[in-house]
Amino acid sequence: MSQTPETTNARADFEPFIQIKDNYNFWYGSTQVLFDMNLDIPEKQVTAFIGPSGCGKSTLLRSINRMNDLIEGIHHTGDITIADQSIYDPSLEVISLRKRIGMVFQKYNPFPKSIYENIVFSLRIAGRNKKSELDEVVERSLRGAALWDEVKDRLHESALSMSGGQMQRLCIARAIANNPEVILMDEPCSALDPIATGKVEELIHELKKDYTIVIVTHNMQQAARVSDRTAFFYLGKLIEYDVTDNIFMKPSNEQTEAYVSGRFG
Amino acid sequence: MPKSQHSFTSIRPKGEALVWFTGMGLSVGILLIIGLLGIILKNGLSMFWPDTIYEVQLVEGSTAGPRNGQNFAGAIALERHKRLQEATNAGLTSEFQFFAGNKDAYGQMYHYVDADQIVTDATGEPLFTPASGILQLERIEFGDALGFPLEIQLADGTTITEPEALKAALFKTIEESNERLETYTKIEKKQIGRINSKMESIRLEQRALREELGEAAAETSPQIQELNEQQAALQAQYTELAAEARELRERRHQDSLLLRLATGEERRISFENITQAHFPNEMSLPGKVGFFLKQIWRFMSEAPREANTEGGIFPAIFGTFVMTLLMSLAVMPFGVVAAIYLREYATQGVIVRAVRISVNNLAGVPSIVYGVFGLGFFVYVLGGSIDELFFSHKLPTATFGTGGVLWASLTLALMTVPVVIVATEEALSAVPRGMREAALACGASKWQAIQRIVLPASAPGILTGLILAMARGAGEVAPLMLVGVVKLAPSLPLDGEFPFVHLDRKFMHLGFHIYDLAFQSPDSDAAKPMVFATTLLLIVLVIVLNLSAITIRNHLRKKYKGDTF
Amino acid sequence: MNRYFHKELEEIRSKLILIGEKANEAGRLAVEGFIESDLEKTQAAVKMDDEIDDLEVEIDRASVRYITLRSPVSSDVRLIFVAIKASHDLERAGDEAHSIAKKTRTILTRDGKVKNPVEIEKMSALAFAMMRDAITSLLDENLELAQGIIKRDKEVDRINKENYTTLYNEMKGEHGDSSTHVETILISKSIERIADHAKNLAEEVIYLLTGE
Amino acid sequence: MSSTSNKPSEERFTVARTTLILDRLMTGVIKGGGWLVMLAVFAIFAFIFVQILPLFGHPEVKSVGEVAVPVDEVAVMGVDEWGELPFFLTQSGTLHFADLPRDVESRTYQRVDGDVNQLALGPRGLFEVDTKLPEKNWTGFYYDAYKGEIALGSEDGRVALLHLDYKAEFLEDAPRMVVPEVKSELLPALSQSDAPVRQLAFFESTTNRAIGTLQESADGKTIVTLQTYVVKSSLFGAPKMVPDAQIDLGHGITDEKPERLLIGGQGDRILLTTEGGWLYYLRLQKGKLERVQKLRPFADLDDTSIHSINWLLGKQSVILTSKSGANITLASYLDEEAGQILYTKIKDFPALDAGGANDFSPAQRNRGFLISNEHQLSLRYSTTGDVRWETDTDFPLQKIALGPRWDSIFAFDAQQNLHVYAVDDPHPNAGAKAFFGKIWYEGKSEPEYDWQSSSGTSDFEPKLSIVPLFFGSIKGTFYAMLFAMPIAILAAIYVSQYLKPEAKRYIKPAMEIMASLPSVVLGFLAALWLAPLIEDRVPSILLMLIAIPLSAAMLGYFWGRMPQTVRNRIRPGSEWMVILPVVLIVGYLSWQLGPTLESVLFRVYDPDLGVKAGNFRLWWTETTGVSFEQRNSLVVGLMMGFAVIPIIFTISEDALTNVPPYLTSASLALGASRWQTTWRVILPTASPGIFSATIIGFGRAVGETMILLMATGNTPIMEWNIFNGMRTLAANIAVELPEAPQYSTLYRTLFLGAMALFLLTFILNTIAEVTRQHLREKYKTI
Repeated sequence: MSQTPETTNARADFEPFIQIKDNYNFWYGSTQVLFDMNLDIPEKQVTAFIGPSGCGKSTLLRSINRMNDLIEGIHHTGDITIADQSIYDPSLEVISLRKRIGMVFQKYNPFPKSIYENIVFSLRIAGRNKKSELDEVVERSLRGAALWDEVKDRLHESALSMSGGQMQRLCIARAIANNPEVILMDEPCSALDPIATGKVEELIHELKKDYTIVIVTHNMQQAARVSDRTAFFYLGKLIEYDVTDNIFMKPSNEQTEAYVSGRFG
Repeated sequence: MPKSQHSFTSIRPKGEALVWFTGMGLSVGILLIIGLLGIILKNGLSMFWPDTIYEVQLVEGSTAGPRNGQNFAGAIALERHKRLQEATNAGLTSEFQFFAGNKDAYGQMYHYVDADQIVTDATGEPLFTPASGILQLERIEFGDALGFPLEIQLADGTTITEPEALKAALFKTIEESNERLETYTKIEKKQIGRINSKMESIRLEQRALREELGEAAAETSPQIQELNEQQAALQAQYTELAAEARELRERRHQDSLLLRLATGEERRISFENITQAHFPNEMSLPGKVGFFLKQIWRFMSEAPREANTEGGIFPAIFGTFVMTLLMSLAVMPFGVVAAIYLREYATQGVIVRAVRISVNNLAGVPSIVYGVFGLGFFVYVLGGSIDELFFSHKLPTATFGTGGVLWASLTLALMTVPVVIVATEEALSAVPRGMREAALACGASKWQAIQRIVLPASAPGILTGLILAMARGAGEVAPLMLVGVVKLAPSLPLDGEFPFVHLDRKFMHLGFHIYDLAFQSPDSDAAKPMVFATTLLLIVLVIVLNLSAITIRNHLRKKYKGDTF
Repeated sequence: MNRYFHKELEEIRSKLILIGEKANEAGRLAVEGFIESDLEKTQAAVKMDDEIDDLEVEIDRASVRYITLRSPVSSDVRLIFVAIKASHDLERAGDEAHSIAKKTRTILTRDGKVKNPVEIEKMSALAFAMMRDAITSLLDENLELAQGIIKRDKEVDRINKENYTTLYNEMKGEHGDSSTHVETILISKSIERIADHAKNLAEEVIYLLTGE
Repeated sequence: MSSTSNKPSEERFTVARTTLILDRLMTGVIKGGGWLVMLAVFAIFAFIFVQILPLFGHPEVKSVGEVAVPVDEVAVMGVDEWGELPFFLTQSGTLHFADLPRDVESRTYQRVDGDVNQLALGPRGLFEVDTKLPEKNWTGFYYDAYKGEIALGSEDGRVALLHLDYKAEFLEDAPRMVVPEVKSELLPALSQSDAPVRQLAFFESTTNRAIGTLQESADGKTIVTLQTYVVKSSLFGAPKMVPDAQIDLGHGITDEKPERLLIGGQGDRILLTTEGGWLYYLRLQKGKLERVQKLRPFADLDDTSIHSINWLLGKQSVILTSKSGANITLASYLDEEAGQILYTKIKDFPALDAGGANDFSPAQRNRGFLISNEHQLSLRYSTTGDVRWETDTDFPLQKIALGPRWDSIFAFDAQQNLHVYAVDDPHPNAGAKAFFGKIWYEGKSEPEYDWQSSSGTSDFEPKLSIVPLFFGSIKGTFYAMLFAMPIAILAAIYVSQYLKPEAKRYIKPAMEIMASLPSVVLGFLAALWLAPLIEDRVPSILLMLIAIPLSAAMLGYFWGRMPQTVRNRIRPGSEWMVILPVVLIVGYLSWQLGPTLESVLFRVYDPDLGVKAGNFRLWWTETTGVSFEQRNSLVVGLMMGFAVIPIIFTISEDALTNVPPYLTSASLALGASRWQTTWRVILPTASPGIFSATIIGFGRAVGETMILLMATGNTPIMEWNIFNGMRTLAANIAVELPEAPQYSTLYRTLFLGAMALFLLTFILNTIAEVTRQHLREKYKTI
């Protein structure tokens, strides 16, 4: 039974798409929140980050599209690569990075605009305003987010008039509008009721055909249900990373075992 | 006590009296507002209502009326209690203030008469009979005239005395006279004004040339001669126009109306002096309402006369408008930019917190302090420098080195910038963090996120702040007194003359107009209705601005309330 | 709403049906071997039992995974439990078939032919019908059918008793080698057990469908 | 899903250059703009601060250079306004001028080439102007620099007058030239004695003239004479001064030997000092001499003798030095006990180091003066008692003259060198003492705080204490708060705790709108409507202030006694609808009953009526001894109270409403009544909020301008009397700043006032804001 992440990771039998490597460390000011991370994420699969609050899973997720840059006084060591390109490459525009990586947030946050405008936002800011293109993207994204049939007749109504689950799926549709390579999901269902949660999970399952998905969740059952691979974090350290079945049915680490079986703390 | 153990109802809640006592605070507050607004509303509107003119008969030997006479006609302006002069009868009596007009004849328009000086009717009440057929004339000089029309004498020699024809001729002549006035004003103000400004620029050119070439050389230079020719041509044009205007003037002057005053004497009034006439006691209610509305319109659209005690307040409205507009133009971008900086760009820490508190507090710094700064910095330092750099040919007459609408606007902008910053910051912070993150995650740049998501979402809040700033700016007087407001501005800050916007001009302002009318007016009784009317207008303006701000804010609260951001 | 992982449940269900079919088939082969004194059929029955055992392990594993990862509730969780129990019953039924086949093989190798098949054929027809119906009720979620199966078990029990009495009396009266009789009694008992498993299965189907 | 998602085209991930450039540009603009606005806003503070700094600065006096002026026996030295043509009057009566051209722009003198310290004389050099006076040996001199008058007394007892006027002549292609104009008059020999005139005093107005002479007769006796002249208009020609009377000033002063004399007032006030150090104040009234006062200014010194005595500008104060160098100001004031003008010491300057003054030159535009003895040259300011500048010269001083513009000092040494100093002291009358200290001004009977910045005459002494203005601000605010605080806080409690939410939706915005009423409107109403309205109705107002709260409390008390069934008729939260008409009725009744109350309680003898009658105004003046004005603090209190009520109300209400609701629920659930809940739970929790509301209201009232400008008399008095007015800092600025010349002392002093207001309100608001933030934190945690 191995304690070090390297060994657990060594089981990787795939071509990594996102790599967190070189002992990635991360600090908020003087507080270190991530310790010596090394993690390979496969393409077009769902990878779940689980762990108790404050374990660093969200921080790691937000590191992938450098959303943490918004916070003052952060710094890191190590590297993260996407398709072998470092996200910290100085020649890389962070905006461009974020265009490659869609993100869905804990609280659904549609813009106070119409459904249509929400989806085409990423195109409009890139200066793509051709009506036919936008229409196509809206339909594709809404279909992709399994929302098309529900809202196709009210595309120009305010997004805020939708139900919570619809809003979150709209956010997903917005995230895939630009056809990103990766979708990051930060507890996407924590503000939703079970039915909406089910729909979103279903959607995740659909989306993984086209996108590499990384999801942070508090809900272990959710991780078990939706993910192909699961990483368990504790106190800023990666404790175990394996295919989801192994993590939940025969974890090799006692802490993982304790956590997934609810005997934690 | 034993009883109360059995019954719930007999337990009296403690402190109910004190609850009622606190209710008194609210009641007094409400009464104060209603009372104050009511007084302004009543007094402000009554100026426009055609009052009934009464014939007043004074008791034998009384000298309280105009010209010490015993009868006169006037409207009751005020009835109030007065400390009784006789010691035997402790208490108060009534005193009437009459508006008798005819300042040219009586010396003053308002007269105070004690109730016991007036002839009473059978019940002991003072006897007032409406003066039938009395005419009220609004005049350019000497205020209103009250009297019975006797005859109209026109310039062509015709005289009209028959009452009905007289009435018709009266209104017709006034109309014609006003048309003539309009024509020659146009000639004098516009055409002659244009010639004058051309001549002035020629004169300046001449001066510049003389300085450049030297006095002697200049006289023979072709440029000067050409200028001289132009000058002569303009002079000729001027003479022609002036003659035309004079003729119209003359005609207006010659038409006249003979009026018999209630005190008995007769007076001839030239039509050039009459702006409007009405028969107050003959008017029907719809007629009175119509007159009332017309008077309100005239009040708002005309320029003041007679040391601001007559006429309208259009220049003050316009000045307030232009000043507030300029102020908004200045305050809006800067306030919003500063707020965006504080909220979106600055590193949130102790310093920004301190800056925020300071900005908040600046909103509470007395307005006069901003006025002091405006005078010291804008007018003297900035304006003085501008004058030296660009207008040195006009010195020592200051152009920007004295108060003007630009400096006033900037001063008020500075004063209200904290209001806008605070409101904008509040509006920005009300936009959920998730919105910004979502925009950024969509690949928007920081500015795109602000421009496309944050600013539109906070626009109503920013607008609220701006409206509040405008309301404060429109109602503020103290700093303006230092930086360019005047009681009577010769010309508007915006007009048809190049360069159309005259930022250096002094301007009139509703608030200062009130101050000026109330305190600097030579005839305070005559000014009082004007002050109240102006006050009413200012208050309506400020309240409308505030109400719209409150409405927008409530709307905003409703929008953000209940949703789950 | 059907979730994507419901097809995992479907897989379990189909495996359950498969194991049922196989258990029935194994039983049928074993009994036919007995009645027809066909050694090959008994061999086939024994082989089929191995497949059944593998299938049971598969079902168990899938069920545990489903419980662990999909956190099923309500009818889903009942299905899983039914699957586990039913696969167990069917595996046991398979085991019984295995046992019948072995005993038949012993009889055949010793006697060369089954001499007294008593009422085995009738009894097995009843038991296998029960088994098939139980599987059908699981397949079709047919409550009535399942409830009917429970009553039919009595008939099998009765025939088993008759068989026992017949063979016992024969054994008492007929001196000589009574091993065949004993083995025949055990075969009858196995068929009766198969019917019991069918009954169990029916009960589980009832539980699955009603939750009681 | 489109097939492109397999192989993402990089194009859709690239960022347009324009987007990046715009982002960088806007970041720059916003950061720059943000800082600019912050700076601009705080520059107000800095700018005002810079404006007031010079007030507290020290004068800068620099030696400009020297020039030899070989004139013997200089008796009087003076200088023109431009500092270009100092004159030297010798004892023989010749008048010399030294031409010292000064550049108009830079105000610097021409220098001798290669010598920084030697000034060059101009083309006119050192020249003499004929005074047209007979050649005499002059022994006594009097010089009034302000008027350019010189009186000379001769060895043979004659008196002559010289009038010296400077004119600037503008010539073509040449710098402006200062040209002296000299008129002279030898007065007829009127003195009884032809003894040499030792001392001389002179006064002249358009109507009269007075010449005081102090002669030393051969027998050693001192004769002091006052010769008066009056104007006689003759039929032909200009009016002429003719001798009127001759008065022996020494009459009655037998034991003392007169030494110096000065004439002031209208030529009727004579100050005479004696060798023993006594100062006699004599007054000429209708030709009669009256000895008003005899005092010994240096009584506390060993040597009490007076070494020098000279008028200060305005001739109300005299500057004295003793033999030892002690230096004081004596000023006249109206002694209320004595009922007449007396002299007293108002200032004590630091003593001169080496004995009494040998020359003196008063400033011609303020209360400063230049004083010297042998080696000490000192520039002093009488109002503040301040030594502006002082130096020990390394040359023996003979004569000194202060530039009329307070910009130069001329010192003539015994070696006949004229030393010139440039003075840069724009605000001699400023300083902490002038603004904040009690100062004994001329004409006042005691040191006091006073504000009186200007008057019609140029020799007026400005009084620039901002203490009375500060007092005024505080006084107005105090009365406003007295009225506003109870109403606002009570209303806030009621609205936040009891009022029904439906009503609150309308009442709160109404109160907020009240806050936005322009103060000019309130000021105008206060002055033209409220002030005349309540002028005669003070008892009504007093009655209201008592009756309305009382009736509301009683209403509540009796309502609480009612049975529950009755009480149920009014839903909680609607009480105010019952109180409203009650307040209205009680208010009206109080208004009507006021006069009756007045005639019962405030009976006083009314001089207009000649009998005793109810008259509160007279009663107040008579009872308290302080005045009653129409525009008084009561009016201000009511109207400004009205202006601050909404502020206090809004903030208090917010603080009270934001108390977490479960505290209320908990209290009510424990069986507390709603008042108990308010009193024991809500108020203690929210009290910091109410405190900060009060502070903010206070800050607003302190800075309020228009109401106070309009509704008070704007007199800077320091009395708490509610029935008179005040002048506040803010109103003072509004009144005086438009008239104050740029960078004058007054201008800067008004900026000082603005600074005081700024700091006061800023500090108050900061306290309030910090308190509120703490409260917010508290609400978050509990």
